[in-house]
Amino acid sequence: MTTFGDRSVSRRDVLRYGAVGVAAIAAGGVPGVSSAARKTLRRSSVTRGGTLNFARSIAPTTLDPANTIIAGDIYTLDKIFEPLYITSPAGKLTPWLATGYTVSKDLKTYTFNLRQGVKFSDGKPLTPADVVFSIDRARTDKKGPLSFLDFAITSLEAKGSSQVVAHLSAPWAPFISDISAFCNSIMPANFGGATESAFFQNPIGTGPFTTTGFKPNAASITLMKNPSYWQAGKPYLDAVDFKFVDDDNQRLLQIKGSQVDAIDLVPPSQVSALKSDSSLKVSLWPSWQVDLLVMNEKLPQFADRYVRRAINQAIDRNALVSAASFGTAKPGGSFFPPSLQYYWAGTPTLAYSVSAAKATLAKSKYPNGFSTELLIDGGVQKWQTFAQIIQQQLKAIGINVKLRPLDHASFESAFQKFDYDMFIDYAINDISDPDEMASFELDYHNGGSNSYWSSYNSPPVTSLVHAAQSEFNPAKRAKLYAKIQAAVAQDAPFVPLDYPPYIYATSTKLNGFAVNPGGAYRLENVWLA
Amino acid sequence: MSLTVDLTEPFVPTSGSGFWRRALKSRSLVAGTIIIGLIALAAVLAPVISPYPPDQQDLFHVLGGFSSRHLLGTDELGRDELSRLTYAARTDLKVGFLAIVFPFLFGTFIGTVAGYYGGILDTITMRIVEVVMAFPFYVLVIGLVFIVGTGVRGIYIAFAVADWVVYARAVRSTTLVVRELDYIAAARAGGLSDLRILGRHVLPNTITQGIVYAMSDIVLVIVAVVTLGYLGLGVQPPTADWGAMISSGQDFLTTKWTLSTFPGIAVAVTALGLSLIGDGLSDVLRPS
Amino acid sequence: METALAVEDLTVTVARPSGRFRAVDGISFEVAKGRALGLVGESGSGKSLTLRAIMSLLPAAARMDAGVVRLKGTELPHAVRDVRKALRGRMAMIFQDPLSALDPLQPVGAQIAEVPRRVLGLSKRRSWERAIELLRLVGIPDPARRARAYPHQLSGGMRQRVVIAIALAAEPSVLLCDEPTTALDVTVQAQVLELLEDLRARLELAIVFVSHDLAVVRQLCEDVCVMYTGRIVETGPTPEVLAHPLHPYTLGLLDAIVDLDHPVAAPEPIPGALPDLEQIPGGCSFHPRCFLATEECATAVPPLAEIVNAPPSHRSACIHSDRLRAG
Amino acid sequence: MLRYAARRLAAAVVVILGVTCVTFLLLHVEPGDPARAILGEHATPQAIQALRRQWGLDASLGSQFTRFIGDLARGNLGRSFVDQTSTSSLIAARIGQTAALVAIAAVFAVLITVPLASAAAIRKDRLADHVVRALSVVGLGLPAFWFGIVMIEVFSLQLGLFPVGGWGSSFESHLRGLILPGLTAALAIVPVLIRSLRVGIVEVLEAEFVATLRSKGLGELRVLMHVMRNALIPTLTLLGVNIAYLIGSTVIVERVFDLNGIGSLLLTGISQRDFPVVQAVTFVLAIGVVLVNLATDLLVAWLDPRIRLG
Repeated sequence: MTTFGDRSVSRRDVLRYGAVGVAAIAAGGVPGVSSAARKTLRRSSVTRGGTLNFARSIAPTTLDPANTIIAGDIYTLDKIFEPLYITSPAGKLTPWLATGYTVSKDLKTYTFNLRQGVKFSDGKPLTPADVVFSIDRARTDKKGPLSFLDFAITSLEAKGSSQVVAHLSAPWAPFISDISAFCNSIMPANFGGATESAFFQNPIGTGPFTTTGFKPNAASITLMKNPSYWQAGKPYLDAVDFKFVDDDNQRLLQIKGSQVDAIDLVPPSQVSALKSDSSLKVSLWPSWQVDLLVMNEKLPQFADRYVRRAINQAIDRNALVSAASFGTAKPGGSFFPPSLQYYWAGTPTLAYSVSAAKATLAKSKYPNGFSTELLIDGGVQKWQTFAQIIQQQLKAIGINVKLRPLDHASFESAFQKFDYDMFIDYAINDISDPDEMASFELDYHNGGSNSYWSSYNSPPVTSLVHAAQSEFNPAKRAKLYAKIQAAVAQDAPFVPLDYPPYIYATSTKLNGFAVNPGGAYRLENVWLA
Repeated sequence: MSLTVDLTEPFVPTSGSGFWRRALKSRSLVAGTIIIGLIALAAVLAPVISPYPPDQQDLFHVLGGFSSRHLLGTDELGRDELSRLTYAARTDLKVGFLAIVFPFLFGTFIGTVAGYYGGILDTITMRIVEVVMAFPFYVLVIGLVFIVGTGVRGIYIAFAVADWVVYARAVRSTTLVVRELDYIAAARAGGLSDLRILGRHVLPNTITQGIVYAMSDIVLVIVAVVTLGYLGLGVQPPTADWGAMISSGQDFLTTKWTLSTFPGIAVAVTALGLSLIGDGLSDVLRPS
Repeated sequence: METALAVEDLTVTVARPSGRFRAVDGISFEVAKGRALGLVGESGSGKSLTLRAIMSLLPAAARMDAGVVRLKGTELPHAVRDVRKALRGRMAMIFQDPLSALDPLQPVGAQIAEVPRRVLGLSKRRSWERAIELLRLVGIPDPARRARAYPHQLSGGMRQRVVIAIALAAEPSVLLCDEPTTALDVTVQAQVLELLEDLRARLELAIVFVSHDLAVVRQLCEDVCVMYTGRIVETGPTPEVLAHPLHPYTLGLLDAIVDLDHPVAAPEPIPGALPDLEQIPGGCSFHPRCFLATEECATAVPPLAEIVNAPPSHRSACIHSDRLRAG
Repeated sequence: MLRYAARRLAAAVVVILGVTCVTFLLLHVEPGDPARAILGEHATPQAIQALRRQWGLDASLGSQFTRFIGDLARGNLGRSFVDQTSTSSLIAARIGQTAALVAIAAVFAVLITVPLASAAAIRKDRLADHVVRALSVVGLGLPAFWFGIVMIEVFSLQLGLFPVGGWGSSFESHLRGLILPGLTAALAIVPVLIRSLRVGIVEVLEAEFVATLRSKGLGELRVLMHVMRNALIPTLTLLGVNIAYLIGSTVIVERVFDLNGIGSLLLTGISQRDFPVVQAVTFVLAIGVVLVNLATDLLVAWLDPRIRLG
């Protein structure tokens, strides 16, 4: 039996790319991960108390971790519920409600040691039964969009008063990373006796904050300090007020007008202007994010590989990034972001060339182009700019694009119902292992989203994805993912547009704020000066 | 439109002889005509005088300042601001004028007929007018655009439904006055057909009132189109329109304020020109 | 006879887009205590502006450019504010349309009482009693009840009586009347005229009475001035002027009215129309419409002068008046 | 007065009936239908049919109308497709903000209009008049949201006097938070009000009774009091007539200032294609307009003896 405290070995690649990202950003004069991390360590002069006012773009619709992949939900519920492992701001897997695990020789049985002294917000202690209940719930809920992450688990059992044993059907390389996903967060067994719907209105978790009377799509939500939190002395804040403002501009105004202490999704165009404001801090965090143009293969024109390739060739990603991201992002190539483990810089992507695109389109069933619609989240400035650029560039090869801007909720529900021709959205790998992104975007049957709702279904690619899941040798895994990336670049189910950082603006009063590459930020270390 | 401008007292316009003489003497009419004439000329000649196509992007030169290549700079997609402004004049003037054609014709007709015949026809018409007017203008227009779809077509339909009532109401009250004039009474007594009286004697009087109101109405239509553009319900990109330009330029208010200010000024100047024409016309047509 | 009001060389100009134009052009007249002077002319002849200039109630576009107004020999100041103060309790005015002359939102009693209360400084109760007295004075039956009525609830004649009561409230010695009967029915007209005559006699008022109606002027006024394009073209004792007009314009006015007592001919309108302010002809401004006009008429403005063979008080501004006298 | 009020009330009832019919039809004139709009273009006919049945859209128009009226009578404005709660509760939770905004905007509109219009009327054809008229013409051409953006930039960001948006949590913060939005909404109708009221005051000033007041020997201040009282009536009437436009503008103003009134509920409903919400908000706003019009008419009647006693 081999014991792993932390699989930091395999994190090296991430750190390297992360460092590249940080270096690039630091060159632009923006505080990056390292300085923020240093600040967190300097704890001597922490101010306690106060309410953090945080304006976010998307209101949560549910607090159920197992039934969402929407940022508005995730970044709210992860303050209330916690998993056994988490991803640190540096992108490292960090033991959280578990202190470590052992794994059997056949790599099919994992035994987790639970952290002692962890209590739920109702004061009851965390037990192995709670862990078994929560992960069983997440993995068996077929409607859960991320239940595929727990695909390998065959059963879970409580062992003694502080251990949980997981049995896998086969060796599963991303396992601990999967366990760190928010969907595997821990809640009291049987919802502490409440009904499921009542529980998620008044949730009980081990996280630093709690809330009561949750309503979906509210204009704001208040999280209160969890007095029983297991990290002594934390959280520093008394409360967090999340305000949901879907309009980019209004959010900017609120931070400029000091009405809030932090905002998310700062438009790249505003970064330089905000930097000149001495009462504000703009921070760019390296991400496992790629912005994608997704094409609906249920429609005959996008089922045509030539059309998809032509579109990939027609979109000038260098120009797009130059115009729309103001130096904050890198142009898209592979569907894996460069910071993600196993990204292959040598991926043979389709280069921008209008004449090549025309030639490709000529080979398709639509040699003279066609008219189509591009669905976007209309509240986000960046998508509007992207959409107008794409509209213009596709016009050059005879594809006439009509824009269809919707508000965030309608946008999400439209593409999830396949009610779209093309749409632009971001894809984030929430956890440290790239399998999530590979499965989610490529595994039509088991990836939880019919290949990001594109309906792309390539059996050879899918089998490569499956092979990578059970491959523990990093070098061999890297090769598998390189093959996947090459195949996807040629099949062109998406256009990877760019790799942006997460951009936040915070007041200078705010300390200890850090975002991990999966886009999650924890607030127990945050304090207001 | 449910904004009510100076329409409380109906007036009987005078037309015919001396109109042009008085028109030329009206300073506001002449000034307004020159302003709108110039804007319309720029709009019509947009393809000739614009240095660039309005949607030609130069993604490596976005948010450019004033230069000899781009007199008014470039926008967030590197498009030439001057070209977009002139093309936007084309869009907005066209939409503004076309959107009021139906309300103007239909409202004037209905108002004249209801006022002339009176009775049950008048009562029913006025009740319908009141019902339509009960819906706040923007609520009605936004709702209608939502139902029939965004874009120019939605704007036309929405204005057709919402805007005719103002013309109908104003023209009706004028008709009530005109109807009582001696020469109309004489014409009726003389056995002229209603159709002939309406066509030859009443309409020529009421239609001028409609025209005067139409001038300020075009302003309100353009403002409404601009507002719909702000809400994302108006003219759809990449078509240049002042409203969309104002609202997308709003994102760069602190870094490049000209992007939303120039189209704003364009709207204001157009409004000024049309209002001057409206004021001037009502002075000229209103007997002193 | 004591002169109550004297006006000398009064000139009023009006602003038009193309410049300032003389609407009242250097007119002079006087009225004695207890007497009435009629000011007659077509609308647009400047007669109403004359009254408003005296009261300093000119509209914004008009301005009094020259002239002196004397009340019982004292010259009125020029600043509008000072004039109003100086006029208090000495001169008052009544208007053509009694409905629009009254504040629609106040009971008539309150509108009358406002004068003793605010101008004379009487107590609230005393002012109200005074208002009722005044209503009784102008012949309104049941004045205590009517005092509480709003203007729209009264008949036209009643309203004009109220307007007169307001004018009399401050006990003026001069009363300016701007076509006070024009908007009224014929029978009511007669009653109002009777009232004015009666008040004049009782209160020894000096009255300036503006009208376009010669018949009304004949009934009330001892003297008359005929105005055309801002000038007095003929003046004299009313019976004398009406019987022997010495200006072709006066003659035209007389011809234009139907004489109910002697219906001999159809009324004969003066050819042409009163010229617009901006296009007043040079010389005698009436010459383009005048059947007596000669070339000479177009060269110089004829002065208002005594006429041979006519009483000295009867003066005319026509160089051909002798031909009227003869004819 | 009673007879006038009764007549006016009867007319309002007729208009409300009309408003009800129009609101009902709003859901039914849609090309295609709401079920398709919700489910999207690629939905199966079976799914659409099921949803239509669920919402009762498959019944005849007549029976749907009967049910709609019946529901209305019980205060039931329908259920939100998205939130699955009653639209009346959604509206009830937000109508306060909108009502407060409209009220403050109306007050601002009067506070801005009356002095400017009076100044222009009193100094007619002089510099002040020309300036006010020119401003109102330019103002007519500037969209409300533009005013809002500029005011946020100046008063909130540069001067820091007011919040950039939001409703706040205390009465004082509500009030502070409503000042800029109220001003913005007011400015949307002020140009029109100024133009009309200026004409109204000029008419009052040129009215003979003002000459009477002056010839009575009253001081200018006293005269002005009479004039103002008389000008109040057209001002109120105008405000009543334009209140619909004002209420409509608050929809946009709420968006600019991030207020959560029923205007933003309407916009959310529209972007989420939540028909019952759109329908209910439209209905409530239209009824609001009818009631405000009725109230101003009755107030004017009470102030004006010509109507009160006529």
